[in-house]
Amino acid sequence: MTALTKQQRASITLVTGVIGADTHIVGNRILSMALEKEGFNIVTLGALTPAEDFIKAAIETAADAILVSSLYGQGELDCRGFRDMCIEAGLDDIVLYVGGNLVVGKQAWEEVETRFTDMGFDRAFPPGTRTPDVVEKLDTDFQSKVSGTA
Amino acid sequence: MTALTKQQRASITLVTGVIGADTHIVGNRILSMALEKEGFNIVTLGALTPAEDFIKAAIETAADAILVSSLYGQGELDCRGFRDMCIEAGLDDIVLYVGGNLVVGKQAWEEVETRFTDMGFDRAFPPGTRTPDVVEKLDTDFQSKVSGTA
Amino acid sequence: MVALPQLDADDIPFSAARIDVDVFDIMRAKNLARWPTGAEVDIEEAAAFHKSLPKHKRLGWVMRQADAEGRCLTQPRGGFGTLELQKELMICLDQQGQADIVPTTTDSYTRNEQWENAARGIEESKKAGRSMLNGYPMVNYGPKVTRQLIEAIDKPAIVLSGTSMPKLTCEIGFAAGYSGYLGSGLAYTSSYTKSLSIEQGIRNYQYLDRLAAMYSDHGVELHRRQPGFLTGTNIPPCIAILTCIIDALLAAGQGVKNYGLELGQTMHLVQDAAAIKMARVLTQEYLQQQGYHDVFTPVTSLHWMGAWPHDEAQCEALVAYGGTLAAIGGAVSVTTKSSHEAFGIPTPEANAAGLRSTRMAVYLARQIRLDALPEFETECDMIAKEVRPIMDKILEMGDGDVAIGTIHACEAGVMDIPWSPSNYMKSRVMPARDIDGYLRMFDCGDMPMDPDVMEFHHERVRKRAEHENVSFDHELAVASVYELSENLEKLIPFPWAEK
Amino acid sequence: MVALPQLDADDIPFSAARIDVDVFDIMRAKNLARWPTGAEVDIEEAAAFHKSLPKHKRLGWVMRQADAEGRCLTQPRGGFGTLELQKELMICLDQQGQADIVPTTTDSYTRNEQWENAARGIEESKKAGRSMLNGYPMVNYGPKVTRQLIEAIDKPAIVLSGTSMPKLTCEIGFAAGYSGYLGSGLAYTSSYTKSLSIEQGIRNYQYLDRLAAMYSDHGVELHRRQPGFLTGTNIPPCIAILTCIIDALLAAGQGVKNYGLELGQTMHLVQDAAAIKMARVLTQEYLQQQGYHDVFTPVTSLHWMGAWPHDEAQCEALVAYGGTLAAIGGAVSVTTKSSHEAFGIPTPEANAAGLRSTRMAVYLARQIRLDALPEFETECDMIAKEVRPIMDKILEMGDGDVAIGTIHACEAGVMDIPWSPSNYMKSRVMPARDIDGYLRMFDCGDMPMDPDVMEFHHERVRKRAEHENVSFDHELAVASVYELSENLEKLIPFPWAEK
Ligand code: B12
Ligand code: B12
Repeated sequence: MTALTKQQRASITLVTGVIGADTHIVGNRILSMALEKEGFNIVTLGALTPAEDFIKAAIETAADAILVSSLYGQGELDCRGFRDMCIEAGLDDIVLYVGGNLVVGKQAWEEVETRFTDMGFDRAFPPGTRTPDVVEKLDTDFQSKVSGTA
Repeated sequence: MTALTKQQRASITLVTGVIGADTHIVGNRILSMALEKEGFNIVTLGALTPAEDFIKAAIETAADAILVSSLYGQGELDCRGFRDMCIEAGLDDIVLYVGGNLVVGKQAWEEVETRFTDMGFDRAFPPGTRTPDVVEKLDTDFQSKVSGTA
Repeated sequence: MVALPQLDADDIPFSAARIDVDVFDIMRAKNLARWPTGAEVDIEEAAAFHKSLPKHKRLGWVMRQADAEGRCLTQPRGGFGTLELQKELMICLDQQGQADIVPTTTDSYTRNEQWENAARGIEESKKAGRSMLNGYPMVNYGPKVTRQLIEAIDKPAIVLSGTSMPKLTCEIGFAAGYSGYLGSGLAYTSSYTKSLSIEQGIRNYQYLDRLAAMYSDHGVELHRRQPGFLTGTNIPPCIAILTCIIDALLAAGQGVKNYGLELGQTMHLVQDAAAIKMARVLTQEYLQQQGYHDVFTPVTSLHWMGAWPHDEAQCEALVAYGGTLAAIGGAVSVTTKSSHEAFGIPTPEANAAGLRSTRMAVYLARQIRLDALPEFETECDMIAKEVRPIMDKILEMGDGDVAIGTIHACEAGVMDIPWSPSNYMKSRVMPARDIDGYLRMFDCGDMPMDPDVMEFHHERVRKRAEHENVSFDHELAVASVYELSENLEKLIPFPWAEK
Repeated sequence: MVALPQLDADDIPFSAARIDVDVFDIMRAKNLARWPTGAEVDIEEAAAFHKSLPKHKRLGWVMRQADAEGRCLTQPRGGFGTLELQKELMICLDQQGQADIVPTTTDSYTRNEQWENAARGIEESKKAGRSMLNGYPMVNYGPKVTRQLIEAIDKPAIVLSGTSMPKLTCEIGFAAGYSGYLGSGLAYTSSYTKSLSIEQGIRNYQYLDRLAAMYSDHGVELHRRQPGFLTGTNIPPCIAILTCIIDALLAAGQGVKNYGLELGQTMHLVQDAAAIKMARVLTQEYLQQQGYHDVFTPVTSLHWMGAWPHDEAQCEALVAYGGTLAAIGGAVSVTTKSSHEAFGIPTPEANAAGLRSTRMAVYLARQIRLDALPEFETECDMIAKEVRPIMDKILEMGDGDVAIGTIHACEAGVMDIPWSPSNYMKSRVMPARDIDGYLRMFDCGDMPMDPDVMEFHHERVRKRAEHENVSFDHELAVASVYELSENLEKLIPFPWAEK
């Protein structure tokens, strides 16, 4: 797999935000800034964003992926049914990432990951994820889309 | 069980020392000082005392008990056969205590204790033992001797 | 400056003035009616209960006594989603952790007054057998049930509810027997909310402070406390202290006399000691200036509030050093974290271990003080030079009314906060660490900082950029967010091995 | 003073003079013949091996470089009874622990030259599948096999062999490729032995130092180091420093140029910083006075060497603070412990965690120094006032020969050490902590301390006795032995609860 060029990334629109009643904006803002710098087209919703607002924004901007942050521990409650809401809204194929401190307390990451992929997220990212890792995964997941359009 | 009086304790002779190539004298010295203050008759052999010297001293002073300290981790090697040596020397009934950091590393105390009582020690004392606990055990173990002579 | 238009919230004009008792009664009645448990609140009964507690379970007294005796008390954070879990937790923190002050953190639904969601969280937690909420849903349980928590411990208890909407939670908490409450209008609204106006946040806390003063009228001195740690992310002392002063003036306006100031640690021994000293000095300076001569303002120092490393051994150093910084800095209490910080809410045991490690560090700090160190004195002077011009400007922008001045100042970026989620803050100020590990302002945004001061900040941060051979730009601020969470291989590699 | 009668050991008169090369060759031949592996030692081959190592694996260079760059390196302790276990341990400390200097602690049989017992220990360890020895039996394995340990790591390695009989171990260690060796004649003999005379101990270390100097002649600068921590039990700085000076003079006499000074931490931030500074200043003062102008004497600070608490959380604070004390004190390296300390030799993982926690603390200490703090200056002056009269007296007692003076001084109690197991030390000096947590002398025994100095010590300790409402007697010294190992309920209980 090779990294995408900035030009290729410009055709990819990502919606970012922090879900639920969660105020932890720092990581989400740094992530958004970094992805923008790497060439992606970013729509930032900021902290304290209800699930519906992510979907509305994704529709409005014809986004390719939604990147949900959840840090405060209640993500497990907030993210339930997120994939279903996407499908209901006609976003059947949208790529869904979730990252942060997704559950309450220190739990085994493998279990947490499964819990979120079972919920319909394409990828879940553990606490401490750095931005280059996210870029790499996006490049991988959008390889086909970009080469398809190339 | 009631505590012995200082007068009763004066009839009890205890040999103390640190066994083997072990230089840790501090706890042993504090223990010896404390037992002396509480009325026991103490024979101190100090640090770096070979097993044979304990037994020699016990015979010479007609001691009632030997209190072996071992801190440096090699006590398990140094204390092997200590009870047999006592028996060979005719000290069949002498009370044997051992205390300190008896083995190498942090091991479950129950196991360590059994290892040393199996070797023939009447009591083994874990790291961090304070002197009043030792006095209490001595008083208990010599209750009958003292009331016998009373 | 023109006065702001009168908002409809509670139908009184917005200002720093004390809420009239008759108006307040109406406000309370409306507030308590918002959720069934509100009906259980009876301030007479509650005051009697507080008075029935031994002194050492009343935080107002405990903070004054600790200050008088030169102690540094320990306090953790902690909240779980059900009464049973919360009780176990508090007993563990009291006994196993030897906490001097026992907390109850509320969950984020409660903080956002989403009590239906909180109810769902309680059910889910019971079903899952583990907490699905990040705190205790105090409003849902109500004061009567919650009082069991106060009775389960032998220390004073404090409500930790990071919210701009504390109005019902504080009624429930005080009625239950909590004698401390953390939170304030400017600090929390700027750091914990997105679309709530600063004005509304201040109004909500004026309610809380007015309520605390009402307890005083009933003979119960509660401890109110200001969360000057803000967004927890590289807050330079001057910014924290500005919010301390503002929120303290607002609280004093409502009649509060026992008002703690919280500062997140910068993790620099000298800077933290200077910040702790100057927070109290400068807050008192403005309180006196505004005519409040009898407000007690002890300082609480908080374990590192930014991102933590993922290595527990590294975290242990942050925990222990946090005790050192608080005690040597002369803080009256320290709020602790644990080696689980980067992963999630700690288990009661990990939380208790963090408390004990901190407590030992406090013991080891003895009575050491840095007051006579020239570097400390320089730092104190620097903080004063940073704070005074801005604070004076804020008061000026409100024609002497700190509430109104604050709103204008936030709008204009005169008062600003780094990494704020709020739509009402510019959040243009950008801190970064300097060559010596001090937190400085790389960019002060629109804050009217003295040019000499900024010159100094820039010079120090530039030194760092040169030393690290990176360019002098915003990336320094981002790197400073990550810094203390980096692994040791990055922070101090073995210096000489061939690559 | 009359010269001591000439002992038969190695047939040369006892003095501080350098051992003649021809005599030394004979001594070495005799020494190496004591155990089969001695025959494997070939100094030419060994020197070539040392030179083949990259600079960063040579401790002589690493200590100089760290000092020049103002770093505080980390080093653990660690030894297990078999080659395999030892290799695993060293790799773990190097990689997982990120140790800058990797140790090999020898077992106590080796230290006492009981190589048959050590051989039995190796067998028993292999059988039991766990280490039955408290260290690595280096002599039994010999230099060729032991070199595998040097090759397994990417850091410099040091031999830690608390013994007064290092003669064969040092030959093996240096030949294997160790570039550092901890130990000295006065310090170890007074603290690790009972019936060996100080004179014999000094002779044995003169051998070691002479050997190190011989490596210099072969172009290899080894790092020698003095264990000024002594019995680890409440050693006041002046006593540690006196032994540093004496042993440094003895080493310099044999031609050593790279000589580290180790100080156990007192656990008081100001006292430790003062001790670290003054150890170097005063040692240099006497080295210069005696005509040694080019001896490099970096200071190593050691984590608390007295009794540790049985609560791992409390220990974590001692570990982290140990990093803080060393770094703020300006030590060139810090020797670490772990949260297992009170229980037994740590697992490799616990040892590595202690290293990382310390390393993080070193990072957090930044470049903070206390030099300009008046309390620090006072303490430095006090140390100088304590050390000089006694050191001058010791030299006088030897008519200028430090070796002979030391023997007389120990006999007379002019040089004394607390809690010593040695029959050759009076061990009448009794330290105790004072009201502020400084280590003071409750009783200076027969050490010729300045009356003003003792007045000061007594006054401070008396203040503590008054504060704790106990009598001013030897029990204060015993309580001070236990102090830092007490549980927190005893050290700082919640102050106000009803009993
Ligand atoms: C001080 C100390 C030293 C000093 C000793 C000074 C001296 N000459 O006495 C010095 C620095 C010289 C030293 C050297 C070594 N030490 Co050391 N040392 C310690 C330390 C830190 C404190 C010991 C102490 O004085 N405690 C205070 C006294 C009051 O308590 P105590 O000794 O436990 O004694 C009390 C009780 O145990 C009990 N007790 C003791 N004996 C007995 C006997 C009976 C019958 C009873 C009833 C009760 C009892 O009563 C006493 C009074 O309350 C301990 C770790 C710790 N505990 O924190 C390590 C420790 C004992 N040392 C250890 C080791 C390995 C060594 C060395 C081999 C290696 C090294 N680190 O250099 C050398 C050994 C040299 C040798 N040949 O013996 C290990 C032992 C490991 C193990 N068992 O697994 C320990 C546990 C540290 C560790 N975790 O690695 N050490
Ligand atoms: C700073 C902080 C705060 C600040 C937040 C300021 C702000 N407005 O942003 C303040 C002080 C306000 C705060 C408040 C609270 N906090 Co907080 N906070 C932290 C802390 C210390 C650092 C977070 C941070 O900024 N990290 C730095 C950034 C750069 O990293 P990041 O956020 O992890 O983001 C990176 C990655 O995770 C990843 N990433 C993030 N999102 C996504 C999404 C996708 C799709 C991908 C691919 C990657 C990705 O990329 C980012 C960049 O590298 C963490 C603990 C920690 N990590 O050390 C606790 C922590 C997150 N907080 C926690 C809690 C509980 C709270 C509170 C509920 C209670 C309290 N302590 O007061 C309140 C919550 C209020 C609310 N309603 O949300 C808990 C969460 C518990 C859990 N999950 O079990 C934590 C883990 C602390 C703990 N151990 O208890 N907090």
